[in-house]
Amino acid sequence: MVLQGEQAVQATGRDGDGPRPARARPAAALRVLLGWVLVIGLWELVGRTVLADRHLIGVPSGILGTLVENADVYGRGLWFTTREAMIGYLAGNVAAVALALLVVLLPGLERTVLRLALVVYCLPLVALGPLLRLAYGFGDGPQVTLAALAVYYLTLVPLLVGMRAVPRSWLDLTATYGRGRWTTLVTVRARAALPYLMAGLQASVPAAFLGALVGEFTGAERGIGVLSIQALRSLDTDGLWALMILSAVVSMIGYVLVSFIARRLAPEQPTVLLATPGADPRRPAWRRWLVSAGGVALTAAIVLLAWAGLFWLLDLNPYFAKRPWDVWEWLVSAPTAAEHRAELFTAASQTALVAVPGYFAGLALGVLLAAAFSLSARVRRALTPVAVALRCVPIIAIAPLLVAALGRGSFGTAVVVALMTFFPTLVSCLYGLGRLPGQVADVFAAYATPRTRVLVLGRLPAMAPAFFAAARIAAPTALLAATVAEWLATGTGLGNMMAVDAATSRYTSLWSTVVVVTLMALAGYALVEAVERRVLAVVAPEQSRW
Amino acid sequence: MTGVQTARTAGRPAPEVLCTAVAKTFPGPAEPLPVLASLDLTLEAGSVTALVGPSGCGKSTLLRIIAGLEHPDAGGSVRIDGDDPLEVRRRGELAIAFQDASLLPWRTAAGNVALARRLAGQPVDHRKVARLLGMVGLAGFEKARPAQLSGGMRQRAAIARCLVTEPRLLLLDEPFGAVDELTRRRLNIELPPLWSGATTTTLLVTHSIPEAVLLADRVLVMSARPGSIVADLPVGLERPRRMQQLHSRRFTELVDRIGTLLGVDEYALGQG
Amino acid sequence: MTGVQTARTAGRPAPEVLCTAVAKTFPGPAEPLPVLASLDLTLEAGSVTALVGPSGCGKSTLLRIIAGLEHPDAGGSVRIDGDDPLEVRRRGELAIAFQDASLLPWRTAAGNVALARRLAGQPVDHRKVARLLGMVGLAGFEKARPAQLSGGMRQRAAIARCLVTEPRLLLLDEPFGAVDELTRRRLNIELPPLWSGATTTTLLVTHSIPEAVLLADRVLVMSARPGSIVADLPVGLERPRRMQQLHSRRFTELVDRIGTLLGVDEYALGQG
Amino acid sequence: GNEASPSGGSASGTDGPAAAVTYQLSWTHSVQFGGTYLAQDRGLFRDLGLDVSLAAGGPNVAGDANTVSGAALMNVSVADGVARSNAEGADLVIIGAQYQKSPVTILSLADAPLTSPQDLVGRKIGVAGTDTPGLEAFLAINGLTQDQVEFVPSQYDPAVLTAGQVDGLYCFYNDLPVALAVQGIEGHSMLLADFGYDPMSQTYTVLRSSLQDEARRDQVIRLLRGDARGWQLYQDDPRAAAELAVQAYPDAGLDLETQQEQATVQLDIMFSEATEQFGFGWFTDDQVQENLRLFELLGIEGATEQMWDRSILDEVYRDGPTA
Ligand SMILES: Nc1ncnc2c1ncn2[C@@H]1O[C@H](COP(=O)(O)OP(=O)(O)OP(=O)(O)O)[C@@H](O)[C@H]1O
Ligand SMILES: Nc1ncnc2c1ncn2[C@@H]1O[C@H](COP(=O)(O)OP(=O)(O)OP(=O)(O)O)[C@@H](O)[C@H]1O
Ligand SMILES: [Mg+2]
Ligand SMILES: [Mg+2]
Repeated sequence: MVLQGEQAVQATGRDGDGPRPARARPAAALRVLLGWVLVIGLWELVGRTVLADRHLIGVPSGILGTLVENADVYGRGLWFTTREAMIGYLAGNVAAVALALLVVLLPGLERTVLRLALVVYCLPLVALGPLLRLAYGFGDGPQVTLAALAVYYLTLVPLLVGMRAVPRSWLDLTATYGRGRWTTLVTVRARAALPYLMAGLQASVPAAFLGALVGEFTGAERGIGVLSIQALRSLDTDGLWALMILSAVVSMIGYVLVSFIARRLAPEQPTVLLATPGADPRRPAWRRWLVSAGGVALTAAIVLLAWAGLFWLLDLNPYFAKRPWDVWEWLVSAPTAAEHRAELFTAASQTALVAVPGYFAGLALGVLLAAAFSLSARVRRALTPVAVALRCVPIIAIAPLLVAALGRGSFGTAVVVALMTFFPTLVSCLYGLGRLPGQVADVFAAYATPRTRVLVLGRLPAMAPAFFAAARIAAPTALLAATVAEWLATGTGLGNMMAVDAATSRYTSLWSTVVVVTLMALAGYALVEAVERRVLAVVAPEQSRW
Repeated sequence: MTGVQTARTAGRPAPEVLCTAVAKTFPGPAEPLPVLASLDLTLEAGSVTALVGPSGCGKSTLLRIIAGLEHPDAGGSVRIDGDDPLEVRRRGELAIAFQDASLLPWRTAAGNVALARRLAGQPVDHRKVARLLGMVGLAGFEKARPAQLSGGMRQRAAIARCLVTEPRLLLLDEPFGAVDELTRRRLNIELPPLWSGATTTTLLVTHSIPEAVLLADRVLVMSARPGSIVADLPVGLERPRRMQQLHSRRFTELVDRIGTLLGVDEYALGQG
Repeated sequence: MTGVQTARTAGRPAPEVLCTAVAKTFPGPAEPLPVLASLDLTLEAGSVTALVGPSGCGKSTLLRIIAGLEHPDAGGSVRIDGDDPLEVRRRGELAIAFQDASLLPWRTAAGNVALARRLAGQPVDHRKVARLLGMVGLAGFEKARPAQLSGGMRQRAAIARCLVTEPRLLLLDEPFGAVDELTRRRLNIELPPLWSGATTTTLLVTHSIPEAVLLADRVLVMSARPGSIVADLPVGLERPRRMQQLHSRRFTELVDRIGTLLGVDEYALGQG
Repeated sequence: GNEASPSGGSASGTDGPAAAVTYQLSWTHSVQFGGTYLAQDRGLFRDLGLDVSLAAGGPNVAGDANTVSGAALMNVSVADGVARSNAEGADLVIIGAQYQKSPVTILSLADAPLTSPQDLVGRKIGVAGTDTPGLEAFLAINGLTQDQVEFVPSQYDPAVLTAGQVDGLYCFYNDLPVALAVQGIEGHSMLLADFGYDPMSQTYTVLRSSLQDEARRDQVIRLLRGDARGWQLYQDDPRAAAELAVQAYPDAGLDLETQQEQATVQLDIMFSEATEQFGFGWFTDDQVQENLRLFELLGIEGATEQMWDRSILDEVYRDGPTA
């Protein structure tokens, strides 16, 4: 009863967030402390008994010991990786903002820019890592670049959604004074997009760290990535876990920092975004098809040109850095092309079988967690660290544990894919659930609607744009995650194929596989986009035009 | 949540609302802003009360406090038949029309109205929804989304949403502010039978003094911020009200009196 | 972009607005919804025109079309001194008060008002902003955000925003719909000097017939949807208008006439 | 400076500006490259007029590609890998081999040791996707078929073995077995080389064009010579090399005990009678022939004796088996 009263007031959003009674605080702190003690105690117990000597998990005491013993080495490694991640985070987000500006100022470019951004985001590490190392030589270049690449898409997509999340009347305001896109951007869109931007910035914190970390697998001399390879191969499970915990803690700090800034920056309540459903006259189907086909062709042309042009400019050796025509020959014109295609097709279907269930599982996990977080602050506080940790720990580090828990079957791999995908969805949906307009919240409050019902009837529809932004991000992410899972656990599909290709210098095959992965990601993305258009036309029509 | 709802609320008698020492101070832009001076108020069971007062004097705030959507400052309390407002909301017996229409943008007009019934734990009755939309002049727009409606149409949809649950306590915040004079008068005549009676207690904020007198059993006049009730005028015209009464002495007297209290007189326009 | 703006717009004479064959059909929820029947209309330079008509008849739509925010159906056109509305908007010479205040929630009241000047390419003049806010009764609330204002206060801030740029073409969509009668009358007297004169052409949508007559040189009466202009009544009261005129025969006659045209008569309330 | 260096950039001179070359290692830094570190640390490269940068390898490093693209002058590789690269259009040549015996091994736990190929029958063997062809070839050599053994996809993570997910793990002799030993877990290593699978490993690999260009060939000779000298020092005191590795790469997270253990263990496969007789890094024609036969089994096409070139070793050991 008391709980519900609290909630009804909270729904009005005005004065629900008052400080809790002071006497409750020490008790709550004690409970949290006890909870932690219990969890850690259990963990230690399990590690020392059931799982002893199996080197699947580190135990708290061992981890602590390792941390103390290697304080300076780990500290330095952490600093290196953190620095790479921070620079990459900055660079990636600046790039995202720049791209978003470009799209807002030239809306005609939106589709093309997003597709190109997607292509770059989908480039698998196996192909990209060595390339970057070749391009940069020694140093932090590849780590920073990979961190930036892991980040920019996560910010770009929600940012664009946010830029559109404005009611017609605000756009009318700038239009009244004959102002163009730039002014609208500065006075209206930029501020309105803030919550979505913050969602992107928050989701990309662990991504940046993980990007930098795996970037170190490309032959770096220092950092958490290097240390973890070392720990992994020397069966130093405690060390490995210590490193992963450090990574998680750093990501967590970044995440909390950004969310703190977000809370400071966007205090006003969301308003109702009235916008009429697609007022533009429907163009005939054949014209729509023509336009989208044209767009696809344009994107393809730009990708091919950039591909060939960049390799030529960097003067990359064609032995490793295959050009579009090499792939064409491999897949189409060579006498053995049919075999290659068949091989790729088999692998691609295996991957799809893992990626598709994983995609939906990840999405569902993200949405469900977001819903649970929004219903209960306690759940949020308890699970946020776990979610961040799951996102920033390289899957390679905990693969044996996951396999032990889940097996190598398609269920296990789908779960791995889900674990690697859910985080951006969670963050985006959390912000999306907060987009319930104040006036609508009042309506629910007038009927003392219970939280769960407000969630279903109000928050979920309000979340739709953010959810679909997440769904679009998750499509390529799931595919990439599936390839990693295959490489680690199943030894099948495109992931394994790329690893084997890379190890056996079958670079033409590798690049062809990269092309296939990219095409699959684009196809998945297009499907999601099609569903999104339909749903948002009803639920959030403001999203369907600039 | 729904267990309590099975008894049709319409059958129960209208509640009495008791506000005791209700005051409200907002943290204003610079210093704290006292909006409502301490205020004691009883809305009799089944009565229709109109609240008039200058813009910004705290009328909407008072309505929200009575609905329990805003808490009064410490010491103040609102009881509805002895219950906390939350209880009443939970039973789906309260409806409030906010000053801005606040429809859910992703639902159609009919969907918005039907939603209220679902939220109040009542079975959705599509015929009733359609009938109410028809009464407020939205026949043919059942499937339109809020963005496709004019300002006045949105407001009328919101009124329909309020009435569809047959609430025992009805709070209307300038329900006809955005509709034209003709429609307003039509609604002024056609809707009140839905809410004046033994089953509903109504509090109505309006800027139109004649409307206040026409609709209410009692008109409360509020002072400028910090709002307090400076006059409490029983209307004493018989029900059902008809247009003829508008020309009665009692009516014009009351309108004048309230106008004077509000200071409208010095700008007197049209009447008296 | 700002080059054109250097000449103060207030100095130039008011523009004439010419609507030719303006019709509008919206893709309605089910079938296309004709909202405006073909409509020819001239707003004389420097005149104040009031537009009255039933809710949902297309008044707001017409305003938006005149501002160029909505396109009329093929064949129709709007010219402002021979220019496209877009041109006029670009010069910062047009202002429109929307039916909902549509303030930017993250800006203070003063910030919202000042923004209009920036958007119109005019230097921000804080004294002027403060003076206008004072005129609409928001002194002391300059720093308040929209969420901290009452409905009527928001609307008044929006009016101030419209006036702060001294527009040559002023479009007001029920600017006083959410304010109480007293404030409304005060504003009805105090604000018009800012917009009636040689430099501004004004079109005003209102639901209050007396207000229409009081403020306008000419009252246009619209029919129900699809809207067309069924009467075009010159007011012919001398300016500056004073309260005394409200009791003049001409005034009450006009109010009655419009009431009849709108069909309000059958529900006649208070007047005549 | 390009002006008037006294010796005019003579080919073998130790004076004048040192030539900058990159030497690509096959994995992240560890005592696996202890000899090279010694050469670097003791200034052996510098004495030979080389300014050597050691590029670390890693899970996502294409060593051969770095040499092919010219980013590295020489890399450490493996014969079948080089043959594959060449089949894909590279023109790499093996000019020496640090390991006398392939380090590839099947590691099992001591309480269930896999000691001979026959023991693999019916067992689960963890093997990385990239190594599957190697394991297949090994089975074929020993008259076994693939369906007699269950391949479990895994990476080089010994936890799969300790956790009981596999019975044996395809890995490297001086790597995971050492880690296991240091963790106090007794394991058993079955070197595949002892059962007929012996691809030349840790090969010195360079571009053929580097051997044809006088100046670069000279750099290659100096690099190999310096490296061989380093490994000679290593042979005398592997533990010093381990200490050096830990000290020189403080950020690599190396554990001294493990490094020392590994340093000792890998002596077995790096030094043999052949190295005593001919010098460190030596390989024989028999080995070449054996590798060529192996390539056939592995399905690698187009490799010939041309892939090896002993002239650099000949040059380095012109005066006997010490560099
Ligand atoms: N959330 C809030 N925070 C701060 N001040 C507020 C808040 N809500 C309302 N106010 C202030 O309280 C006063 C009364 O507001 P309220 O909305 O109750 O007025 P009202 O009588 O309904 O006026 P109107 O007729 O214009 O709707 C106003 O001065 C307003 O600035
Ligand atoms: N974007 C739109 N899409 C579809 N229909 C619309 C749209 N905008 C307005 N309409 C319809 O056009 C008609 C006229 O709307 P408009 O807002 O112009 O009315 P109005 O005369 O201003 O009414 P009110 O006095 O209630 O504000 C209404 O029936 C409305 O349903
Ligand atoms: Mg109000
Ligand atoms: Mg309107």
